Amino acid sequence: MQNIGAFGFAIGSRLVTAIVQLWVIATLVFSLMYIMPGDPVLMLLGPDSNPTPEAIAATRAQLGLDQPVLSQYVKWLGGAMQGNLGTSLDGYPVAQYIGNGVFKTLELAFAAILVASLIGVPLGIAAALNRGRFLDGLLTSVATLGISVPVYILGSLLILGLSLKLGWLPASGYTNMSRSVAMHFEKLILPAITLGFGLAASIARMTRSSMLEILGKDFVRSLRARGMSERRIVWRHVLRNAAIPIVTIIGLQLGNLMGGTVLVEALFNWPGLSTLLVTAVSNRNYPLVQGAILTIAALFILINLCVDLFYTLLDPRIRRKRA
Amino acid sequence: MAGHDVLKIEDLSISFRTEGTLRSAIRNASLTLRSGEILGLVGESGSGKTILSLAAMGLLPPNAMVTGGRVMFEGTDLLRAGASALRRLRGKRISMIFQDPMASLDPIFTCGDQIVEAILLHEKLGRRGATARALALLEKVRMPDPPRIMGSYPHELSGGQCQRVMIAMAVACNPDVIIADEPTTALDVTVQKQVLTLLRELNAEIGAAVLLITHDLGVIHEVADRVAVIYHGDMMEEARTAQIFSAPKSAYTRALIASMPSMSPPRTRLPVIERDAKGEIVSVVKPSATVRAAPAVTGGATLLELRGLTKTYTLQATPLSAGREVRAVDDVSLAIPARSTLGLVGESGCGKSTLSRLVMRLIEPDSGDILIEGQNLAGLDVAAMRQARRDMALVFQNPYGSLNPRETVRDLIAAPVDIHRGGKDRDAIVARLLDAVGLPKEAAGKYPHEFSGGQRQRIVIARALALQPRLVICDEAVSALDVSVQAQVLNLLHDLQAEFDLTYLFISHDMSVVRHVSDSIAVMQKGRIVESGPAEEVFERPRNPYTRTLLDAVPQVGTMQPAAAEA
Amino acid sequence: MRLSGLLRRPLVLASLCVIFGIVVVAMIGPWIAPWDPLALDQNNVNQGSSSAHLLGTDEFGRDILSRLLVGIRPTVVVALVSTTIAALLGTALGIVGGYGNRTVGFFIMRGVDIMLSFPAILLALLAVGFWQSGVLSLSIVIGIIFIPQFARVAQSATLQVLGQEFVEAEHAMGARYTRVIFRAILPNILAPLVVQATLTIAAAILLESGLSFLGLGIVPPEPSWGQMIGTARGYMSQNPMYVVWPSLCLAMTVLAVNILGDALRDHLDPRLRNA
Amino acid sequence: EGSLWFGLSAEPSSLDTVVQPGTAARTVKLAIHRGLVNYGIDGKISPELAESYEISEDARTYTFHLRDAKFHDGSPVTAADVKATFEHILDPNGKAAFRNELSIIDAVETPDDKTVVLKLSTPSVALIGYLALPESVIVPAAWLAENKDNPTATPIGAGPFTFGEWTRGQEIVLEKFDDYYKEGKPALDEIHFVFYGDENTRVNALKSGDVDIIDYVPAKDAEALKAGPGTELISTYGPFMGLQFNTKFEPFSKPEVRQAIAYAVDRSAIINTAFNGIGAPIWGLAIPEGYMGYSEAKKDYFSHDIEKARELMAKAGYPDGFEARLLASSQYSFHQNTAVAVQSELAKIGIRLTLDLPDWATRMSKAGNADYDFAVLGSLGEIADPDWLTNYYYGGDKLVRTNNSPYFDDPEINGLLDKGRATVDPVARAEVYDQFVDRALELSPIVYFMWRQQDYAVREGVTGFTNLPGFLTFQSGYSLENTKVED
Ligand SMILES: Nc1ncnc2c1ncn2[C@@H]1O[C@H](COP(=O)(O)OP(=O)(O)OP(=O)(O)O)[C@@H](O)[C@H]1O
Ligand SMILES: Nc1ncnc2c1ncn2[C@@H]1O[C@H](COP(=O)(O)OP(=O)(O)OP(=O)(O)O)[C@@H](O)[C@H]1O
Ligand SMILES: [Mg+2]
Ligand SMILES: [Mg+2]
Repeated sequence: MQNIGAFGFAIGSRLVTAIVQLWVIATLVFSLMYIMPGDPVLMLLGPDSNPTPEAIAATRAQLGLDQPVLSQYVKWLGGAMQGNLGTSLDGYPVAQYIGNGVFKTLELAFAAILVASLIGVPLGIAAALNRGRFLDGLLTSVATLGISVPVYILGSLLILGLSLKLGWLPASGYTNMSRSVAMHFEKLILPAITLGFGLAASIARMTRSSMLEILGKDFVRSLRARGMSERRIVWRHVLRNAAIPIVTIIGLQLGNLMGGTVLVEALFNWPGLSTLLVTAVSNRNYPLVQGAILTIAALFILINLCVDLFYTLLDPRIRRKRA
Repeated sequence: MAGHDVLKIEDLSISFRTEGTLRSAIRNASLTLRSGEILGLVGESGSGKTILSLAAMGLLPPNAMVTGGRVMFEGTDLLRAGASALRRLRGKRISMIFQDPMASLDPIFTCGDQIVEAILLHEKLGRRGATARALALLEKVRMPDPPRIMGSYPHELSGGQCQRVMIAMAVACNPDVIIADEPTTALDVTVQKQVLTLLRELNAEIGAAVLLITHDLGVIHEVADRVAVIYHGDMMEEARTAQIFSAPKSAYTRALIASMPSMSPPRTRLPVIERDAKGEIVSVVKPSATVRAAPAVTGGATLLELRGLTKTYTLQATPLSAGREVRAVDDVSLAIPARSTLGLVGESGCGKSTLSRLVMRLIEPDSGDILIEGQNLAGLDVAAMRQARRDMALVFQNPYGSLNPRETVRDLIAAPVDIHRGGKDRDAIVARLLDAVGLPKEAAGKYPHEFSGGQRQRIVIARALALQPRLVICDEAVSALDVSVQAQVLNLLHDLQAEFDLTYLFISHDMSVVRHVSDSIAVMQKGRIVESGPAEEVFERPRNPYTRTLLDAVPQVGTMQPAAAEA
Repeated sequence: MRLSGLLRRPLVLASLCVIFGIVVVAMIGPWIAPWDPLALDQNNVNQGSSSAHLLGTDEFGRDILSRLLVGIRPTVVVALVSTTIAALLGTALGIVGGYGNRTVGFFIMRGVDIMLSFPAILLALLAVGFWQSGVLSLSIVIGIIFIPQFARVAQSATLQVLGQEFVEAEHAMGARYTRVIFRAILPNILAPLVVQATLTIAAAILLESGLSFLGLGIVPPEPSWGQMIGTARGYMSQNPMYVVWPSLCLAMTVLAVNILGDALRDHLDPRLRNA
Repeated sequence: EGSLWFGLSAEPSSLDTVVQPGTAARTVKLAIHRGLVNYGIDGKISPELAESYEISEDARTYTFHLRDAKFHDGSPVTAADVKATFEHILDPNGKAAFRNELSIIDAVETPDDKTVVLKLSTPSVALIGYLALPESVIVPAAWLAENKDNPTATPIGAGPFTFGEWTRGQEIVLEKFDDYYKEGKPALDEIHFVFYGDENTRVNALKSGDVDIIDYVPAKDAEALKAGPGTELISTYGPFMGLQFNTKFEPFSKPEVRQAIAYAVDRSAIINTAFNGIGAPIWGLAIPEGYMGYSEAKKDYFSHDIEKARELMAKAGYPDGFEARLLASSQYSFHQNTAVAVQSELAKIGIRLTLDLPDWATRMSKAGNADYDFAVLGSLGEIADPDWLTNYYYGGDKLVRTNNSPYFDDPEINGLLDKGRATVDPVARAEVYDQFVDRALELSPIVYFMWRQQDYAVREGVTGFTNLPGFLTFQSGYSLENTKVED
């Protein structure tokens, strides 16, 4: 019981830290946005429409942007502490935007990571087991392609082939599960593969390296001496021992997917957080930027927390060091 | 009693690829293992025993090459057998107990998981059945509190406990052939006896053949039916045990028997094996290079004093499971006079290694004081502690683990010199130390994985002695060494003590070695010191029942075979 | 020499040649380019390969080959400088975060979390606001973006190494922290770091193209590979080879770097050296 | 029949009727709302909620006769609603984009439920053009009273479609309004406006059938979509590209320098590179053919003439050229590419350019602060009436605007623009604008390069969608009431 308490305490303190982290991020973002060039009101009123100074001033006042930065900040922070992310410049609650985007982002991210891990880990293992041989070179080359081919080229090719030429899959968009489940998943496939392929390459490289590290250890020899099959040795023992760097990189990628998939979201018109963020930034929709970044950061921190917990599950020696 | 031939090694030759050249490790070795017998394999450290047995399992390291010969098991040549054929044999028909138990266990699975997995690989018992069998096995190897061991990770066990886990796994499936590579190095004599009995039983019950690799001639003498002797990769001879001891044929064997510590009176120089001027292998007692007389045991100032040292570990199988407390060191108080040697003996898992770590403050004691010349280490800050460690050295029980795999032996041995003396004279010091522990000069450029178990142990010893620290803690420091190299190392320790006033805390389960080196003895059981006193007194007139049991269990060879000493 | 063993492997040798070639071209590119990389030719836009333009022309009728040759320099500078910044600082943070005092380590890693979750686009925008856009500021921004990734990789690997006994042995000898870091930890966490570095090189070049739409990056019309790839995206249907050439160059470079990285990684592992 | 999937180039930042946040919002607005009048598919003023209207002789009184139309909430469109709408637009603290232009409305009188009379403070014939804009649509007075300051209120209009649902970041759904005042319209049951920010994706979505129609067809894909199969292009020349100059300081305060640039830049270089060969060069002012002010004679006032350009440069005192900063934006490739082409062209007369290519918001705020030497301009006139020129050329008290050349203030031009607006007689009015053109070319505060082709693309089977001609292209959402999808 007492240990569950200690474990809970560890998580609890991380969560408290997370709140502090989010506050730091929020403050940073807040101050950054007031140094950044560009005028939110101009973007809101439509820069092409030559808004009158009165209209600009009126809008500014209405949005509270004419107040001192500090009081804006305090007001925003007050709201945020009550879970209210404020109002987007167009009047909608930021939370509504975020709520719309966040699940789509998570869905795509997890699908992509799944694809990436399913491809990357076996590739990395195969390369490690065949180190220095032809297969290793081949897999390295494939992985390199995956890393260096920009996502939109791969994505465009997939769209061209699977969608425009063969018509197997829809080219873009998002369909709500409530409208059509099949359609929903059909539309998930291409973006997930596109994202996953590049990530798979990194995972494969890290897996290869990490596997090699472990394959040289003495205990692998004793596993063999016990008559264990290579497959079991590799998947159960070596991979588990090699998992920390792999989990690290997967965690990093997953985190990056929270806000860094602009290109793929654009390519497939996936209405996720990245697009939301980029649009908000380009419109200087500060409350929305603020909210999007906080959400992304919160997800990121959560992922990192999970990864850190995972370390201690994976390696009891780390647990002891930290206990 | 002799059964049919199960495992035949025929004309086996093995070489290592190093830096583009081939170095021969084993030349034309032949051995036959018969069912129901124990074949002892003895030989110098680094002579190729481990490599030979790995070859028999088809598990040679990647840079080893078989240049000739066969290993026949039931009509198949294991060196050429396919992967799946080998897999079916390994563990089930032929199993192996590895020399370095710590390094041979998967660090991230609990021991229980690993034993159960080993059983389930070959037997259809179901998890529950396998767990029951695992517990029974642990019981058999005299493991205290088997359920706790099952739930512990390897790093949470003592050296001897790990070794017993390995043994349990090796015998789990009642194999036909057991290759035991130094299976008892970390076990105290009572447990050792138990393990040997277990092997014997398997011998008798299912006709298992055992290849027992050990440097402990006492063990060989007690349990082996036949003995093979290997020297520098060449098989020297193979004969019945009695014959080997009474009438050894090869010069090496004669020298080996002559070098046993139990042959010599305590605290004298031990004979080592060398080639004399004519190239003959002989056992000689070389005089010490130093002129100072042996130290006086009594009257010296106290160098190390421990007061009420206590350490408790908390065990957790998963971060969420309930913790269990293990009191590894319980209110230990000890004093070692300067220039003397304290032999610390005790049951495996009684807390000896923990104690040595506590003295170095590698782990923090729960309570108690560590006084070195009156200075309490327990209160020192990081910088002061760092300074204090210049005068202390610890030879880890697990030599391979304590060697950085990415450094060459030169850098490893020179580490203390680099740390405390800015690397002054490092090459000269390394060369001298290598020579002193009997390693060739070329060893300096190699990496730890290229060495045999005994060689690694010598690297660690060399490193500990690099700066002649005031206090040296040897945790089973000579357990993997054959008698000759052991003698060389013990002589070295002795000489250094005389020359530089070193003080030793010498942890060992080998009573003859302890007897030989110690001025005083402390006996430990379950984390407590149960008896301590001057060496003769403890050995001659043990007061504590546990001490008596220990002494009774020592395999006797010297006294039974006085003739051997004359050879 | 030990390294000579590496050079005997043909693939490694080939990779070295590629890298060497790239470095040479980065230095002399402008002199060997057959055309002025900035010269527009409105009558020859988006042409395929021809004898005049070996690799064809871009949307302004500029010679793609010449732009590739001249574009190497900023590309190489961005890749190298940013990866170096990220690797050095990130690794340092990661090791201290894993090995340092618990409080310090905790704060460092939580700081890294913050950096990680701070979107690149904002950082980049900010940089545009503060600095002249250009190769160096771009490299620094990209370097900063990749620091936390290195930090996390380094930290996790450090934690794992710390669980091993040889680190304890160093402590027992009274080694200073610097020695433990440089002798015990660093060599043993180098493998994932080398991999991470080779990944970062490619990612940095691609990120450069991603940031150019914010006006941070190599200012047009000056060429760089990332920017060429980014622009060519819009012309994939008209002039498919336009995107292929710079991507191919990038892939070749990354492949060479990866093979070298692998070789280095394997070489650093003494157990694999003679196997 | 059925639903139309419309791939929209952006998500409207607001559906507030009185602001003008861009084309996407206008398209949606024109599906929901109608004004007293709107621009019809032929580009002429089409009476909508007003069955008919009269403009008085002195151009100071507009009288509108409302038809029997209903708002989506079922209430009839009455004079009171019109009055409330205009009051909202004219609210000095409001956000109305065209308040300035409409502020000449002195009073809105409602003699009866079906009649609205607008009294102007100054005569203007151009007002009807501004009344036809999507920003002047009529909303219910009751709705206004309640929702004036609520940007998230469900829009209610009298247009062909009712507002259904807006999934933020994804799509807006509109549904057919059964009580629309035009018999048999609209044909569609629903419209899904799906936001496709990326142009390539938008094109792919059309090709793959994910959507039925897209706006802002990128130039490089126009050819392919036109050729089909399965797709059709609906194009018009709408917006123009050009340069605006900061006339506060030298060298661009000198008309000679601006003219030199007009001579120096080969228009085809821009069209061929930045616009994939699609577009029509402008060698004079950007007045579409058929618009008042268009003159066959002045159409090719400039020509590609480096010599002439050099002469003008020498005359201005810059025989060796100068260095300058050209502002454009990297966010839109055609802006950036135009800048690159201009840079290369101007190098030929010794003008050495540094390109400033920030993102769009920064570009706009720089424009708003006149923080540039000169800038790439891509825009169009708001209305089909020549009064659109005011926005680009008028001086007055606000000299820095998005679309003018900052600090350009010529009394003669100001006078002509004022006069043109107040002249009711078309012949006399045309005369005024002829004079304007002469003066504008002479001073060239803005140099034009080309007409940009503005395309919609539809899938086969989509009919009735019209790309409104000329400047009105961005109001093509009007024709959604006629649009049909087959199958
Ligand atoms: N991987 C390797 N690479 C190169 N040489 C090796 C390797 N492994 C062992 N050797 C060398 O082969 C020889 C035989 O080693 P082996 O491990 O068989 O010795 P051993 O008889 O078991 O010694 P010990 O009693 O010390 O364990 C040693 O000299 C050792 O240095
Ligand atoms: N890190 C740890 N966590 C939990 N328990 C531990 C840990 N290390 C050791 N123990 C337990 O503490 C006890 C003492 O271990 P220690 O290693 O000191 O024994 P030892 O006397 O050196 O035994 P041996 O002779 O077998 O090496 C053992 O029961 C062991 O299981
Ligand atoms: Mg051995
Ligand atoms: Mg121990």
